[in-house]
Amino acid sequence: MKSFHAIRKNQVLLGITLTVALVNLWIIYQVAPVVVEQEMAQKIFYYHVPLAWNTFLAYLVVAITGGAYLVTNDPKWDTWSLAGAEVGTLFALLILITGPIWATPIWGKSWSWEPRLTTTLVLFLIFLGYFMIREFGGPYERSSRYAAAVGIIAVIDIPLILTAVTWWAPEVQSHPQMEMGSQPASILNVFLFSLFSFILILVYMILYRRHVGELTYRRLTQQGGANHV
Amino acid sequence: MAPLFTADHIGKSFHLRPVLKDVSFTLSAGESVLLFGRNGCGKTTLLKILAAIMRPEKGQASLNGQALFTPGYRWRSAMVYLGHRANLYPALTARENLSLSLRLRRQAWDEEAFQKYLDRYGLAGREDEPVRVYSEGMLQRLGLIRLELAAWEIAYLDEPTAALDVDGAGLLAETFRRWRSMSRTILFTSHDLGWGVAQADRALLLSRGVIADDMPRPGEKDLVARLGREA
Amino acid sequence: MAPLFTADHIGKSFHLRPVLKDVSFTLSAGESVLLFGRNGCGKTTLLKILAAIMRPEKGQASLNGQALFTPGYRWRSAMVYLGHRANLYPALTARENLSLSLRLRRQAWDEEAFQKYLDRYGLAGREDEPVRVYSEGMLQRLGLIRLELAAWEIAYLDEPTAALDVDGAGLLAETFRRWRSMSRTILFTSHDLGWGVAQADRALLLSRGVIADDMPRPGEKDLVARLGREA
Amino acid sequence: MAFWTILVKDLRLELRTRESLATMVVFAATIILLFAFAFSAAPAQLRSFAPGLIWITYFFTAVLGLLRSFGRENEQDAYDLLLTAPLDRGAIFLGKMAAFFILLLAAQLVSLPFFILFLDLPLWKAPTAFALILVITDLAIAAVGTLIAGMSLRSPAGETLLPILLFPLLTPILIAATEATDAVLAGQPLEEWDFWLMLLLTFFGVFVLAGTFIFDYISEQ
Amino acid sequence: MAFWTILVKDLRLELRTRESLATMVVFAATIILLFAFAFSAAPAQLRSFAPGLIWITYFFTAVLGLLRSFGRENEQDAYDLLLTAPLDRGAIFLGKMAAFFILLLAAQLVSLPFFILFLDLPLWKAPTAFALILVITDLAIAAVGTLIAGMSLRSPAGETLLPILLFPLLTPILIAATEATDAVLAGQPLEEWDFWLMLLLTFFGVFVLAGTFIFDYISEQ
Ligand code: HEM
Ligand SMILES: Nc1ncnc2c1ncn2[C@@H]1O[C@H](COP(=O)(O)OP(=O)(O)OP(=O)(O)O)[C@@H](O)[C@H]1O
Ligand SMILES: Nc1ncnc2c1ncn2[C@@H]1O[C@H](COP(=O)(O)OP(=O)(O)OP(=O)(O)O)[C@@H](O)[C@H]1O
Ligand SMILES: [Mg+2]
Ligand SMILES: [Mg+2]
Repeated sequence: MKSFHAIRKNQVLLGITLTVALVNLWIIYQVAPVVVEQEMAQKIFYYHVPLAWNTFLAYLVVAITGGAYLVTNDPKWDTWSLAGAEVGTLFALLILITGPIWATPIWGKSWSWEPRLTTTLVLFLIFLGYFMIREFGGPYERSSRYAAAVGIIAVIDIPLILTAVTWWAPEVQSHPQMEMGSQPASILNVFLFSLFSFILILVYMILYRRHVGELTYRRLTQQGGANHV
Repeated sequence: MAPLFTADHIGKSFHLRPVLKDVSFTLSAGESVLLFGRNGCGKTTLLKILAAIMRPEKGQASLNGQALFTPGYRWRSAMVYLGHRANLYPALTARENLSLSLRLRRQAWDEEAFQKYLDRYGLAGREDEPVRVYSEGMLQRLGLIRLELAAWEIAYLDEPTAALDVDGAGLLAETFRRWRSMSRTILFTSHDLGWGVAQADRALLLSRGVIADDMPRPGEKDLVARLGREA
Repeated sequence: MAPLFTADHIGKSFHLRPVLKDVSFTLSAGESVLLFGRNGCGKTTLLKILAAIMRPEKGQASLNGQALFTPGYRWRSAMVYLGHRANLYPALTARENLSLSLRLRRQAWDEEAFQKYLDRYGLAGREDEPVRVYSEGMLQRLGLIRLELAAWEIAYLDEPTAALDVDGAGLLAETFRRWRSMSRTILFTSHDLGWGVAQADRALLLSRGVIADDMPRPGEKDLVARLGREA
Repeated sequence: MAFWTILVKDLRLELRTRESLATMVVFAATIILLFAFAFSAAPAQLRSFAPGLIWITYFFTAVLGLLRSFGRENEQDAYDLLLTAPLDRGAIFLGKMAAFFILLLAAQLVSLPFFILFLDLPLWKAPTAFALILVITDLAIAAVGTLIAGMSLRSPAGETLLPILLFPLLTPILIAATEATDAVLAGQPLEEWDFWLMLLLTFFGVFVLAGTFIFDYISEQ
Repeated sequence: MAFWTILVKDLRLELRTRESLATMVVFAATIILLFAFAFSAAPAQLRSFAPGLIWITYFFTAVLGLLRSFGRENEQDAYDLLLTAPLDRGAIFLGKMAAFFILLLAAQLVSLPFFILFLDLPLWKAPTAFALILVITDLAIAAVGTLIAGMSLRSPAGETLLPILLFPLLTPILIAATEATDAVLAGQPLEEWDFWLMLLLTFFGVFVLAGTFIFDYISEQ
């Protein structure tokens, strides 16, 4: 099997992704309006929110391909799941990093036990559990099935977690819940472009990771299996 | 006549290392078949897959024309399994364990049959002790009573004689005969090849992940010689 | 010549129900003795007592004139035990398990011997896998390698052939011969009486809590007949 | 049918050995005693922490109970009896869930007097409200816990995997239970906190559904 | 000698599965998250409960650790290997105790940063004092825990016996630790709370002595 970047379409994808990401960076820095009270700190918004939405997207991939894996037992779906989970968790980590960066100047502290923040952390921890069960859940054939189940459970958990937030005692809410649709066009357009850029990045990363996963799978199969640990 | 049971291209790996590569065979109704092979060749793995305790990576099997390994559960109602270890709850008594196993199969409790088999298998008077205190052989005997009480068409037994004394092995031989006369099908493993061939119509050799040989009515010597050649 | 090993009036009950009532026998150096009896007669219990895993209610034993069951520990250094289950840590590799067992006995690790026995027992190449993934027979083989590497004068083996294939049983027979030629003493149980008598100088029948018979150089038929009379 | 068989079996196993209940109750009592000591300095503040204390205690209790519930299945490979039986594996999940629910509730009821006595909580002022929270939360815990335990305790590192997978999934449940208990202790009427109950019920419903369908795929080795 | 062999074996078993450290970290993180939530209402008051929270967490960690430590011995009757070996059974006790002590301490050290970060505890203000408490308490927990677990987990009713015997015995230890930690956090000098340390040391001493001598009698079935 060819390496990922030896394939033409992937080169094109990488080119487009990189270009869009750079343009996105420039737009956010130069074009996006500066929100008065927040100054430059607000610009992290264009990273923070697309990262969050893309995390959910990645985890959706995990659940859907996980379900397909359970039903078909076809390892191809498992490589998709694993790719989605790794990229998604990386993105989740980035939310957990960009959030506090933003919070430090705005709230004066980098963390608070506030519903949205906590639930995001919970999601991140669920996926740490996901990787642990892959690692320690027995031979690959079994642990990958367990992982698929955890992926599905995690995703049905996401809407519950997110809606729970709106019910929460309002006095402890400090994380903004603005309607993206009601934003001025100058902000909305930049946001949408950034979202597009991050979707490209997500797609590229998942494809790449999946490719590597498949290579590993084939190599192990050819060499007659992995070492037992 | 169409075979009762068919296994097709069953494959199973652990950590991508194949243990069963491509296992295919058929069984006819009323047949008693010995599955034999060297230590670690995959006999237990195969029986566990057929009994739905392990999931194969590939392959199908069918019983009475009904596909196994499918999401439903009806395909499991015609089979029983007796593993290496007794598949009993140590804290429950013999009676409770067996009545549980019958209830799981939607069968009614038959006290008379229970007492009869207790007696036959030499456990009379100990049916109300928790099986935690049973010796290895007693556990194995109780496992056999579980099979005696259940209604089934095909049984998978993993080394059923391993813990039995001479009497027990004789008893089991008789039981096998009775089961076969009821045209029940038996797939069993045993390292006691002498005992095994005496109870078997056929012997299947499992080696290198495939059924390497299918020997009708073999003698013990044949099996030993065949195993030797496989080394 | 004074016997190497003496057991005197050993008794053991569970919940006041006696399993061993009064077990007495002697073993000479270099003897290989088969302990046989029906399922549940107390063979495992007796071996566990001798190996200091269980505590008898009464009775003594001595090895080389040294009393067993005493508070110290030196009396345990001349003996090894291989039980029904393999006495290994599933999470450790074969190598780690065996090196642990040697260190517990204050013996040095001998890589060459280890490799030799791995080879002989057909486990070569799998010594660095955790034994959790071993099959029953492989576990038993590894247990035997443990005994091969250890230094001892008397071994208690509980059904050592139960999980072994034909090859394995042959290998063990050879090993028994080797051990006896080193004038090591072996006390073992086996339900495979044919195999058992072939390896034994004597057979002890355990029945109703006592040594009911002591048969020098018996044939398989003798044992079966004797067992039948005991019923 | 199969559901009942498994439920009865689990309860009988428990009655026979009484080990889960003993573990859970003694554990809860010990924690409560510790709390009583830890907070002896500031009894006045205790009230505001009480809901959290109660549910933290019950969480740990639940993990211990789950460990036993599935530990018993592994001892003599008894679980294989359930797996080979002709029954829907969803019924195994439901039966074990129901049995665990009953045990958890029993353990809590037994340890409740300790809370009331040692921590001086006026739970008896709104018994029905609190009972409602207890039952509904336990249903949710049992559903999530049985599903997770059913898969983690079948793998070698099970005992460590269980709390790690379980705690994050249980956090929302803990929060809901804590908030509802808080409201009850503050004397608020049901309308003020019924959304927490709805959340818990949703969790329960979703996980029962998920468990019933997924359990077949994760039961086999 | 035998002591070292058993110590090393237990540590290796723990490291082998590689699960230990990773799981401990995640475990600690989730527990602290639970606390943060359960008590989110009053973060300012949290400080006064911190000692209790810390030790309740560690208590749970210890129980899980003990269950694993002896659970592993029973899996394939591996414990028989130790029992039949020519070594003083006191060494089995000491070796398993030492290994358990090290693991417990490691688990605590790993989770400590989370306590400091998320619950905002100024433990780093008196690092030596706190370290002292940690080490001495863990010694006491390890001694009591290993003795009781070693005796109860060999009997069929073991899982019932363990909590019933262990938890009450651990309670005084945990109370002492909580009180001492409280004093440290309140900035009191050593003289004010060395009483608790002495109590813990006494526990440790008594149980090590008892264990070393009794273990031979309780090891056999
Ligand atoms: C400190 C850690 C933080 C975390 C873990 C976090 C997490 C998240 C997550 C998961 C989302 C997506 C969910 C959604 O769209 O409803 C989100 C959206 C958002 N975050 Fe954060 N956030 C953090 C801090 C902040 C801060 C400090 C601000 C600004 C003051 C902020 C502003 C926003 C905004 C404006 C959105 C979009 C909300 C919407 O679409 O309704 N976040 N955040
Ligand atoms: N959980 C597992 N993980 C990895 N490998 C395994 C696992 N279970 C079994 N194996 C491997 O699969 C092979 C077959 O094992 P199996 O138990 O089926 O053998 P067997 O034919 O029953 O042997 P025996 O005659 O010794 O009982 C062995 O090499 C074993 O090491
Ligand atoms: N822990 C225990 N509690 C109560 N009774 C026990 C216990 N262990 C063994 N027994 C009883 O002691 C008797 C002897 O058991 P033991 O395991 O020694 O038999 P055995 O001769 O090894 O049998 P087998 O041939 O089946 O292995 C049996 O009747 C058994 O029920
Ligand atoms: Mg086998
Ligand atoms: Mg025995």
